[in-house]
This record gives sequence, C-alpha cells and structure tokens, in this order.
Amino acid sequence: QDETKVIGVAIPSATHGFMGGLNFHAQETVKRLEEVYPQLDFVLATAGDAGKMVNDIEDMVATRNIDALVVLPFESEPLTSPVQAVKEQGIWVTVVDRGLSVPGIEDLYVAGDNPGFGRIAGEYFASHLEAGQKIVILRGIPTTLDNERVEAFTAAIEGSGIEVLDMQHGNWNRDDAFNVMQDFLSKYDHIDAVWAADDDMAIGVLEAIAQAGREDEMWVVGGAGMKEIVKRIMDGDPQLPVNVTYPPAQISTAIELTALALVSDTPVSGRFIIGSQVITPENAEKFYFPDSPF
Amino acid sequence: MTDATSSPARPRRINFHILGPLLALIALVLLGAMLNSNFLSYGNVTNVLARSAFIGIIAVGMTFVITAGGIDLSVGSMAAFVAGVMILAMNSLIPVMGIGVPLILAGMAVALLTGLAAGWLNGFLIAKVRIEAFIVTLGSMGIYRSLVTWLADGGTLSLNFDLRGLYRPVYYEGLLGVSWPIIVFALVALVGELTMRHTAFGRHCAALGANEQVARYSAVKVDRARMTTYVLLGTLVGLATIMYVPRLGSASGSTGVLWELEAIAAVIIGGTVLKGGYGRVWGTVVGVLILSLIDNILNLASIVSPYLNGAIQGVIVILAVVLQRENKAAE
Amino acid sequence: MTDATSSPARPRRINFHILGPLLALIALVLLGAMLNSNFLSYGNVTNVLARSAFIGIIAVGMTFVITAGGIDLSVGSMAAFVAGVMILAMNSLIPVMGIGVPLILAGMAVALLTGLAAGWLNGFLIAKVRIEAFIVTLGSMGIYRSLVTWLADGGTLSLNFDLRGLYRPVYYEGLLGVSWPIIVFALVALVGELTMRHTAFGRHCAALGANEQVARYSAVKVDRARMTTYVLLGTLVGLATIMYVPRLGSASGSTGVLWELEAIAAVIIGGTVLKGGYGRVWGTVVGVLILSLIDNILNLASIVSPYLNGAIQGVIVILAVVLQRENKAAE
Amino acid sequence: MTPPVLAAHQISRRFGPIEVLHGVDFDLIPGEVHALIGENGAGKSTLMKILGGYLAPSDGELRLDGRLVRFDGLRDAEDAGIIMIHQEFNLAMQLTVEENMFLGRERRLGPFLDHKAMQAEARRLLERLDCGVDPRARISDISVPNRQMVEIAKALGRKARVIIMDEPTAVLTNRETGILLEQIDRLRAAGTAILYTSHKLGEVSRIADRITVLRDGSRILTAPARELSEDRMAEAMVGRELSGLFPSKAKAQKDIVLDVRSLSVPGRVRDASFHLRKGEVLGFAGLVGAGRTELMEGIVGLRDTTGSVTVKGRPLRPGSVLAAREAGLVYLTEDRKEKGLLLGMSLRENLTLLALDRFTKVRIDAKAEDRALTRAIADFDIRVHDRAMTAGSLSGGNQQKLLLAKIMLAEPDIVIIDEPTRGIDIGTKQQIYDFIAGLAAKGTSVIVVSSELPEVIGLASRVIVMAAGRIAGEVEGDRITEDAILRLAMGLGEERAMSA
Ligand SMILES: Nc1ncnc2c1ncn2[C@@H]1O[C@H](COP(=O)(O)OP(=O)(O)OP(=O)(O)O)[C@@H](O)[C@H]1O
Ligand SMILES: Nc1ncnc2c1ncn2[C@@H]1O[C@H](COP(=O)(O)OP(=O)(O)OP(=O)(O)O)[C@@H](O)[C@H]1O
Ligand SMILES: [Mg+2]
Ligand SMILES: [Mg+2]
Repeated sequence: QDETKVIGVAIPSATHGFMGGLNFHAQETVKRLEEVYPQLDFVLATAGDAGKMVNDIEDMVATRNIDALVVLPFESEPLTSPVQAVKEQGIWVTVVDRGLSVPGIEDLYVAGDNPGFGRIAGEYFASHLEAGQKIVILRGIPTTLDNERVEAFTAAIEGSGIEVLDMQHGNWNRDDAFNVMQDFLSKYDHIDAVWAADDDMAIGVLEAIAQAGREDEMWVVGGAGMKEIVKRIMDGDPQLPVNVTYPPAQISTAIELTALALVSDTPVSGRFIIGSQVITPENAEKFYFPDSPF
Repeated sequence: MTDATSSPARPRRINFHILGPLLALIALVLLGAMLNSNFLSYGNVTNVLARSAFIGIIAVGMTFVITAGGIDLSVGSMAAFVAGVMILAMNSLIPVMGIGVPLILAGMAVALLTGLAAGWLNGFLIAKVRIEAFIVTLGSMGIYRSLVTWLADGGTLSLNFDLRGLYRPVYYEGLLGVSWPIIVFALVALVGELTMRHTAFGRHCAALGANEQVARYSAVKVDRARMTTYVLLGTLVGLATIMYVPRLGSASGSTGVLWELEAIAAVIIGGTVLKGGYGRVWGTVVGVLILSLIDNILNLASIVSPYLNGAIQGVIVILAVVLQRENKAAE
Repeated sequence: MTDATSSPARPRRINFHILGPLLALIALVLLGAMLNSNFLSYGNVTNVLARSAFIGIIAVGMTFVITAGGIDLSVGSMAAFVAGVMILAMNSLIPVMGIGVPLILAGMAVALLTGLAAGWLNGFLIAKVRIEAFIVTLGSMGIYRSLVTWLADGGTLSLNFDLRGLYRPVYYEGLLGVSWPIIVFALVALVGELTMRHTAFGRHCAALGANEQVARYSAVKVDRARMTTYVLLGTLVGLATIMYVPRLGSASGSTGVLWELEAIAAVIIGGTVLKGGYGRVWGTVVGVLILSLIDNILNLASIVSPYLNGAIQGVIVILAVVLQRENKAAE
Repeated sequence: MTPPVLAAHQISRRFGPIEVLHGVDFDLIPGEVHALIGENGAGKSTLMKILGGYLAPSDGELRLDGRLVRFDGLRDAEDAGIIMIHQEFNLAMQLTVEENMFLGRERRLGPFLDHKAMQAEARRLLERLDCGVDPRARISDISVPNRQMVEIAKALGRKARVIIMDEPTAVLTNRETGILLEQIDRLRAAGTAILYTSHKLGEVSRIADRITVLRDGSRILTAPARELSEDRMAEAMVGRELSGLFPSKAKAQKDIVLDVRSLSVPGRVRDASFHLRKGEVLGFAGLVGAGRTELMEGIVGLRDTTGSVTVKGRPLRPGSVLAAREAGLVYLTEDRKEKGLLLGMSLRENLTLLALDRFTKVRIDAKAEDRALTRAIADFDIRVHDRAMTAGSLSGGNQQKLLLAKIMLAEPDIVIIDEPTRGIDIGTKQQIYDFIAGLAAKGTSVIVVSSELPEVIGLASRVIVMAAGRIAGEVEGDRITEDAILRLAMGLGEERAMSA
C-alpha cells in the first residue's frame, strides 16, 4: 500500500441553485471516495470570485502537497495561467465545465455543453412556436458562459420568425427573476413563451406569471433540471413543457475519474462532454433526485 | 461627511427638506409615465410598492440605528437566516400542528423571535461589549450568510408545497385591493415616523447620535437606547421576512444579498445623516421608493444595453441626492 | 460608535494599542503553524503576503479617506474598471508599440491615470459639490461596475497572451526572493505611515475628520485636503491594479467584488475610527494581514463544511477586534 | 496718539433676517489693551469674529494701518498678524495639545513635520503660562481650564500685531487669570494691540487702557479705563442701576438631604465625605485640578466611584444619572460645549432632554415643550431672536442660561452647579444669584462649585475647600474669607481655619 495521495477540488461557492447542486454532489462524492480509497485524501475549497479561487489553488499546492487538482474555473481567463503553473509542477489537472483559454493544459476535461444547452432550448422554441410569436429571455449573471448560452439560443431560433421582445439579467436569482418578469408582464400585454435559462429563475418567473394570472398565455423553459421543476414536468404541468439538463453531477464524474487516474493506471485522460438533454414528461423520472438539495 | 450632512434640519429648513427627496421621486414618476404607458397602471404600481416592502420595513429600522450613530451590515444575511429558520421550523411542525393557520402564525412568531434574538446579539456586542458596530455586523453578516447556506446544504430551503399555498395570500392578497406587504410597510413607516418625531426614544436616538456625552449627562440610558435600536431593527427584519417567505416560499444563500446596502442607501438618500444625530423616517420611505422605481423604470424602458443598468442607476441615485441638496442650499 | 472608538490612543495607551491587533495577528500565525507544518514555509508566506498586496495597497489609501471622515465604496469596481481600461489600452497599443517593456510601462501609466481620474471625480463631487461620500461612491460603485461589464460585453477582457507572458513576472517574480507585490505593498505602507504621522497632510486629515469647523478655523484648506484623500486612494487603486492584472491577466464584471468591504474592514480592524479623526496606517496593514490569514488558514485545515467558512471568518474578525479592545480597556 | 492698527467703521452684521450689530465703530491701537464689554448677546463675539476675519460684516468697512481691507478667509487676517482666542474653544478633541497648537501652521523639516521643535515650542509656551499639561495629551483628556490655557498658548505662539481675546478668563481661576494678565502686560509692552472681553469687571479695570461698552449691538460709549468705575461699567452695560450683587443668605434647615461618605473617584478624588442640609447653599472652592468636578460627577453617577451617597436617607444607586435625577439630584456640568448642550439641535430639544419623561405620556407633548421654552426664555432672560435657532447659534452666555434652564426643568431638590455664572454678564449674574437664593429659600439645596471666590463667599453659608483631590477643610458663616479659603486651597493653615 503506497503512501496517500491528495486531490484538491476547487469549485465556486453555492451562490445559486446550480452551484448549490454542484457543491452538494462534490461533497457527496468526496465522502464516498474517501471510504472507497483509504489511500486518498481530498481538499475541497469553494470560492466566491476568481481571485479567491486562485488563492485556494495556491494554498493547496503550497501547503497540502496535492497530487491532483480538480477545478471548475470561476472564470476561464483569470484561472488559465495559475492552473498552467500548477500543471507545470507535474500535478494532474482535471478541468470541469468551463474550459481554460489555452488548450491542452489539462489532463482531463469534463464538461457540460454550454452552447448545446442554449442550442437545444432554442431548437425547442423554434419547433414549438410559429413565426411572429413573442418570447422574453432572462439572462444569468453577465459572464462568458451566459453569453455562450444566449448566443447559441439566438442562433438556434434564427430565421424561425420568433420575436424576442426583451432580455434582462435575472442573475440566476429567484428574486431578481421575479422582479424582472413582473415588469415584463406589465410592459408587454402578450407573451407566448419565456426562456428562463435556469430553474432558479424559472421559479421566480412562474410566480410572477401566476400573480398576473396569465398562466394560460405562455409556457416557460428553465434549465439545469432542478428537482422541483423536474417534478412538475413529471406531473405534466402545461406551463413547463420541457427542461434542459445541465448536470451538476458532472463534478462527481470528474472527481471519480481523477481518483481512478491516481490509484490505478487506467487511462482516463481526454475530454468528456456531458451533453445537455431534454427532459420531457416521459423521461422525467430518470432525472429526478428527491434527496439532492438542487 | 460634508457640510451638507453636518447641518441637519432646522425647522426653518424643513419645508425645503421635504421638497428635496419628494422632488426626486416625482421626477422619477414622471419619467416612468413618459417611458411606458403601463407604468402608472394599478398592476405595476402594486408590484413596485409590494417589492419595496421588504427593504422598506428594514430601512425604517435602519433609520433608527443610523440616527443613533450606529450601522448594521448584517440585515441582508439576517433576513436570509430568519427565512431559513422560519421555513425549517414550519416544515418540521407540520406533523405536530398540521397544515393550517395556527402553523403559519407559529412560523411568524418564530421569524419575529429569531429576528429579535439576532438583533439583540448585535446590540449586546455593540452597546455592552463596546465593539464597533461596523465590525460586529460585518462579522454577523458573514455568520448568518453561511449559516443559511449550511442549513440549506448549499441549495434552497423550500416551504412545504401545500403550506405555501395557504401562506401565499399574505404576499399576494390584501385589503380592498391593497396587498398586505404594502399595508404592513405603510403601518411600519407610520409608527416609525411617530416614534422618531414624537417619542422620548426617538429623541434619545438623535441625542445619542449627535453627542453621546451630552446624552449621558442628560440622564439618557445610552447603552439601553443603543441596544434597543438594534433589537428593533432585528425584529423588523423578522417582520420583513414574514412578508418575503410567502412570495417564493424559499430561502437560500443568495436570499437578501446586498439588502443591507440598499437599506442604508435608502436611509441616506432620505436625508438621514450617516454619522448620526438626525434621522427622518418618511425620508427613508421616499428613498426606498426612489430605489425600487429606478429598477422598475430600467426594466420598463428598453435601454441601450442591460449591462449599463448599473451605471444609469448610479447616476440617478447621485442626481436624486443632488436635487434635494440643491434645494437645501437654495434657502 | 461606542466609547471604544471615541477615545483612541493617548500616548500612555499607545503600547497597548500596538499590542492589540498584533496580538490577534500573532494568535492567528500560531494557529496556522499548529494546523499545518507548511504554513510557515517560504512558499505559503509569499503567497499570503503577495495576495494581500491588492487590498493592502487600497486599504492604505482608504485609511486616509476614513481618517478624514469620509468613506469610499467604489474602490472594488474602480479596480475592475481600471483593469479593464488598462487591458483594452494595452491590447490596442500592440500594433503601435509592439510587445515589449515600453508597452507595459504605457499600460501602467494608463492604470495610474485612470485611477487618479476616477478618484478625482469622487473627490470633486464630495468636496466641491458637497454630496455625501456614501452616496457618491455608492453611485460610482454601480457606474464603474457596469461600465466594465459593458466594456467586456458581459464576458471577460483578457490581456493578449504573449503580452501576459511578458507581464507575468511583475506579480510572480521579485527581488532577492521577495516578489514585487510584497515590495510595493511594503513601500506603500511605509510611505503611508510616514505621511499619516509625519506630514502636515496626515495631521490635516485627522483634524478634518475630528472637527471640520476647527480645521477650517485653523486655516486648513479643508476641501483640498478632503479631495486629496480621494485622489490618493484612486491612484493607489490604479497601483493595485498594476499588480493585479499580471496575476489573472483579465478583468470582468466580477473582478474586485466586495474589495471595498474588505478594505474598509481592514482599516477598522486596524484601529482607525470609522467616523474619522484618528487613523493608523500600520494598523491597517495588520488588519489586511489578519483578513487574508483567515482565508489561508481556512484552506490549511479541512473544516466541517465549506459552507461554514464565512461563519468562522466572521467569528475570528470579531474576536480579533475584541482582543485589541480588551487590551485598550486593560489600561 | 499712535494711529490704530485695526479699525472698524459702521460695522453691521445680520444673521438671516436679524441684525445683531448696528453700525459699530471700533479701533485698536498698538501697545494698548482695549476692553469690549456688554451683556450676553450684545454682539461682542460677533464683532470680534469680524475683526478676526472669521465672519464677514454685512455692512461697514475694516481698515488695517489705515488701509481698507477685506478679509476673505482668516488666512488673510492671520497673515496680517491678527490672532483670535475663541470664547467657544477652537480645538479638535481627538487631537493632541501640540497638534492643535500647530494646526494649519506645522513646523517642517523638508517634507516632514519637525516634531521635536513643535513639542519643545508647545512645552515652552505652556510653561510661560505655567500650565502643566503634557503637549502629547489629547484635548478630550484634559480639563476645561487646561483647554483654555492651550487656546491662549496657541495664540501666544503666533507673531501677532493684534490679539483678540474673547472671554479668556471665563473658565479660569484667579491664579491662572493672574498669569494671563501678566502675559498681557508683556505683550502690551511689546507693542501688541489687544482686544479683551470679560464679564469679570474687576479684571477689566485692572488690565484695560480703554473700554468700549456694547448694548444690543450698538456702541454705548468708549472711554479711558480710569474714567470708568466698575459700577459705571455695569450700569452702561445693563442700562440700569445695579445694587448689591449678592442677596442675603437663607438659613439652612436641620435635616440632611445629601450625605456623601468617603467617596473616591479613582485617580482623581480620594475619600471625600460631606453632607448637605435642606435649603442650604454649600460652596465648593479649590484651585483648578483640585478635583471638584470629578467629585460631583462621581456623586451623580457619571464616574465610577467607591464609597456611598445617601439622598434623603435612601442610598443612591451608583453609576446611574437617571437614578440620581429620580432621587431629585441633578448636576450642571462645567463643560457646556462637550457635555452640556447639543449645539446642532433646537433650543426646545435641548431644554427638555433631561426631563423629557415629564413631557411624555406615549407621545411627547410638543405644545407643553413650547410653553416650557417660553417660560425658560422669560425666567432666565435668554436672548433669542428666533425660537427655532440651534443652541449653537446662541451667544456663549445665553447658552449657559439655557443649560441652567434645562437643569432646573427637572425640578430637583438638590442642584449641583459647576461654575454657575461661567461667561455670564453682571446683570444676569445678579439674577442667577437671586435665583439660587430663591431656590434655597424654597427648600431646595444647592451646591455651588465655583472658581470665582467672591461668588462662593457671597452665596454659600458653608464652604468646602478641595486641594489635590482631597477635601482640605471647611469654613462656615463669617469665617468664610478669601484668605481662609486660599490657605486651605494651598493646603496650609488647616487647623487655623477650622479652629478660629
Ligand atoms: N450663527 C448665528 N446665527 C444666528 N444668530 C447668531 C449667530 N451667532 C450669534 N448670533 C446672535 O448674535 C447675537 C450676538 O451674539 P454674540 O455671541 O456676539 O454675543 P456676545 O456679546 O458674545 O454674548 P456673550 O457675552 O454671551 O458671549 C446673539 O443674540 C446671538 O444669538
Ligand atoms: N475629562 C477629563 N479627562 C481626564 N482628566 C481630566 C478630565 N477633566 C479634568 N481632568 C483632570 O482632573 C483634574 C481635576 O479636573 P478639574 O480641573 O475640572 O478639577 P476642578 O476642581 O473641577 O477644577 P475646575 O472646576 O476649576 O475645572 C485635573 O487634573 C484635570 O486635568
Ligand atoms: Mg461671546
Ligand atoms: Mg471643574
């Protein structure tokens, strides 16, 4: 039995639903793996901004002698050179979800598919709305990945003749989304559909619609498969025809594969893209995790 | 910080003072009405007022704290924490009490008590242990925020679905077409204004903020008064939460982020002096309305780029204050 | 806010004061050393000091602003804005100047000037137009934040990659094993302490914060002094950015979020009086170190749950201050 | 006769709608002390501020060496060599003595401050005034009298052609007053022109060469000092005959209302024991720093104490001003500006702060407050132009009257007054003395802490003298003489005073 190895996990802190789920899965996995592999130690750090995340990584290297780093970059650009520095010290690097701005640094890349996330939603809108019908869009916190999603979405509805009335930032936050949607509702007297792009925002949006009593007028597509939403799709809620997954569980995959790479010589390097799927009333069960906080 | 702040209302000035923030408010309303015909619609007005209620109720409490020369940075996370505790308590009480009005009343009691306790703790550390309010509340800000994240396991605490259905009306329904949050906010503001202007406590807060020494020499129970302001604020946070929870039925680590800043901003915009000694509750109310009107207008009008909302917001806030200072200078 | 704040160091007390924050710092260092053998390693110490530099440099400037009875909430977003402008400028200058040291120097100049201008604007609105510092800087906070988001089109502005390679050493390399940020921070702190204690400007700041009327009657150029504090702070923000950009090579809407709070907290922890009249630069330095040590230590030990980091942070901050207040009380 | 350095012609000054100076002429001649006297609110400080460049006149002109000048900002005035000592101190509380003395004109070595030089200079100046405070002490930590000495030292430190002194001795004891007057003699000899105000007419006739009397903002007369007796001055100020400054002393009753047993204030007062009878006027005398203020503050619960205080037979809960007030015991501070009044607030709010509960059921009865203010203005003859003005814009003496009114509003049975007539004009002094005697006659007990011996002697039926934080002794009835008190205050001649 060789000496214990240390895996550092650096992820953004749980500031909204999706990240909450991701934090949850990360901790679950770490707990589980620590039992499976007694020779592995894990260091989990959560950061509220890019700078803090770089600090965390520096600390892991300087004081915890990590053998591998699993990182979900808070932002791609600022994390690139620090992670590169880690790699240069011969430490195994697994990058999750948000690619670094320089290719080929990481040994392993596990990610959801942000453009795909937007594209799939867009395609659903394109195929379920006629030309001339009106939608509004709630965007997340202004970031590159939000841009990717929205661009992909708009590209997908390109030429379908769907009219985008308005876009505002709901910051992946229920309250903000609620306020923004309230104002959309007083601003536009007819809306056919809403792309909320995130289930936290979807919750706020649905409330606002319910308050205005315009449930029958429009349907809503959120994203990331939050359990409450999935449940409602399961129950065939007409307001929530579908949802697009963006699995927070991808972090588990990343950590597991990294652990595997350290304890065995199984070849795990490469890119694992976990595509976004459409949740429909039919397949909803297999996306429903009642005990996850997300 | 400047003469503008350091020479608070002499009666002679009052009318100019009153004019000040009101002018800004009126200007905004006109702007909104010009930009969008639905702006003055019953629906929109109700929305804006109801939304203002949370920050508003808190800001009224904050007015007393600041008038007495204090500050409280923890209100936002305190609200999140109180909401979390309230939801957990209610969910776990369902088996015992069953879903019904008593359970909701119990939940409300829990919220008020939690808020009161949290405020008391801040007050105790500040008034008795004599640590700077800024530090204490900065600390408790972090503490409550991460406690709620921890309670929610990083995710969201949601109220039992059926219970929520029963509780919803507290935010969405009202009396004679005026929804409850608006009514409660109005009452709190009214009582607050009376307390500030017409009770010994209000007078003592001002004295305390103006010159603690003089207050002591005038037989004012300085520590108790200071403590009371924080307890009051905490309780009002609890009250705000009671209005907030039925809206979305959930609480998470991202609930009430930056509410403290908004509340303090509303207080200062309203003409209360940041360094204490002079406070004005009705001004705070105007401040709150100004702030939430700005958001509303930005959403109703389609601006160049949503990225610039923040900038426009900033400019308007400064202008609003310039407007009222100008008026004060005018006399 | 409390007696504690209102009666700062008398000569007799000084040594207790010095002891105060230092004690807290020492306690933290011991704790860290206990938790992890690598804590005192050259690598870790360098990391902690270097990363303190940004907030540190800013906090030194903030000490003057607060001592003079002001406040600046905009430093965080100002840093983001300056970084954004700097990066855009450098990228767009590549064709003209080519990638090389002169370009980097040009970038630095741009950063310093932008910071200075931003600070001047704050100062002008506060000292000349006489709007409360809180409002002005709250406004500019929003403005700079959304300007940088707009410049970055919602995404991230990043420095040309080769250019970054050339610039990187400014953060990562140094003199005799001491990296540049540490050196610069040390210099700024030193000069700041000298300025505060041993120049007329430092005294005038204190006088201004203590009693503007008296300062004016003593023929101190009140407005100019106040203005200078903000210009100084702005310039230091620019300097901090010069250190920050090579580290992350990019700027976005989320750059420097809450730096203002950290900087102010460091100043207050260091024993400067929030309401002005008494400031202590070296205390601020200690405050900064305390804050970043807390983060570092939380990473050294695996805590129950990462969700609770914030809580632990909060508790330590309060304790750190209690520690020094106790000592003051002790005399 | 040498021409005036500084002269004012037809100076008027308005605050808002109210004119407080009406076309006043005034001049200052080198090597001459020109005293300006007048009732509280007559306009002395205002005129001085105008001459000192702190206020601009609404009308009229200033001439410096015969040349027409406009001071915009006091820099100009200072550069012209005109220095002013303010009635309300112009010191920043959080700063040290030395920092205050050199504020705005720090000594430098290159870019840096020359601490050594400033410390030394400060010490030298304070020693010249034979005042013991440490230049590094914070203003907030030194006593009121010491603050005044700092103000004076600050002025002496400047090379001045004209020094304007606004009631410099109001808070000083005879000893320090003596020192100050010597300094003034020196300055006069050196050819400095001095403008001097005081309500202590004895001083005025001792130091002044010329005297100008101001009444209600107009100049009544200007005459050589030797042509004016103190009574003439008083008459000219008040506009009526003043007879017998002190009323007859009331006879104390038997029962003891206040009993202080071996009370100590750590570091300031060591076990003081005394008692006070119903309807008695008890005087407290002593030199500055004797600890009278601290003792009184200890008694009413403003400082930590050991020992016991009994009010009307009931032990008083220590450390609570409210408890003291409810027991009928109140204290009027000697530090009007820092501890007495909220200068930024209205007269009404200041007046009722101490006794607020008497105006409150649930809600404060604003009407009753206004009535109280009306009464106070009448009873204490407070000169206000506008009831809505802030306390800070009252004249110094009128602030003192307001403070007195505030204390009396609590309808106490025992009043401790620290420096009751500080900065109060002779006419009003008489009213206040009558008022105190009246209180005693009505059965209220009064403790008068005063640094003005005549006051203590004239009012008190019994005088306790403190020295260096201890009670040095006590004199009663006709044994109350300046000599006896001073001997005790110096800490000598105890038994003689007691036994005689
Ligand atoms: N800032 C101000 N605003 C309004 N009125 C003022 C102001 N300053 C002074 N006054 C008024 O001007 C009059 C003269 O005040 P001043 O201080 O000159 O009197 P004074 O002769 O110095 O009295 P004292 O002997 O009590 O010091 C007073 O009635 C006072 O109330
Ligand atoms: N606020 C204070 N803080 C610290 N020391 C003080 C304070 N006030 C007074 N002292 C010191 O306490 C001693 C007594 O104060 P003070 O001079 O007021 O005594 P006093 O007998 O009341 O004299 P007077 O009434 O003439 O001022 C002096 O040495 C003074 O310097
Ligand atoms: Mg005067
Ligand atoms: Mg005294």
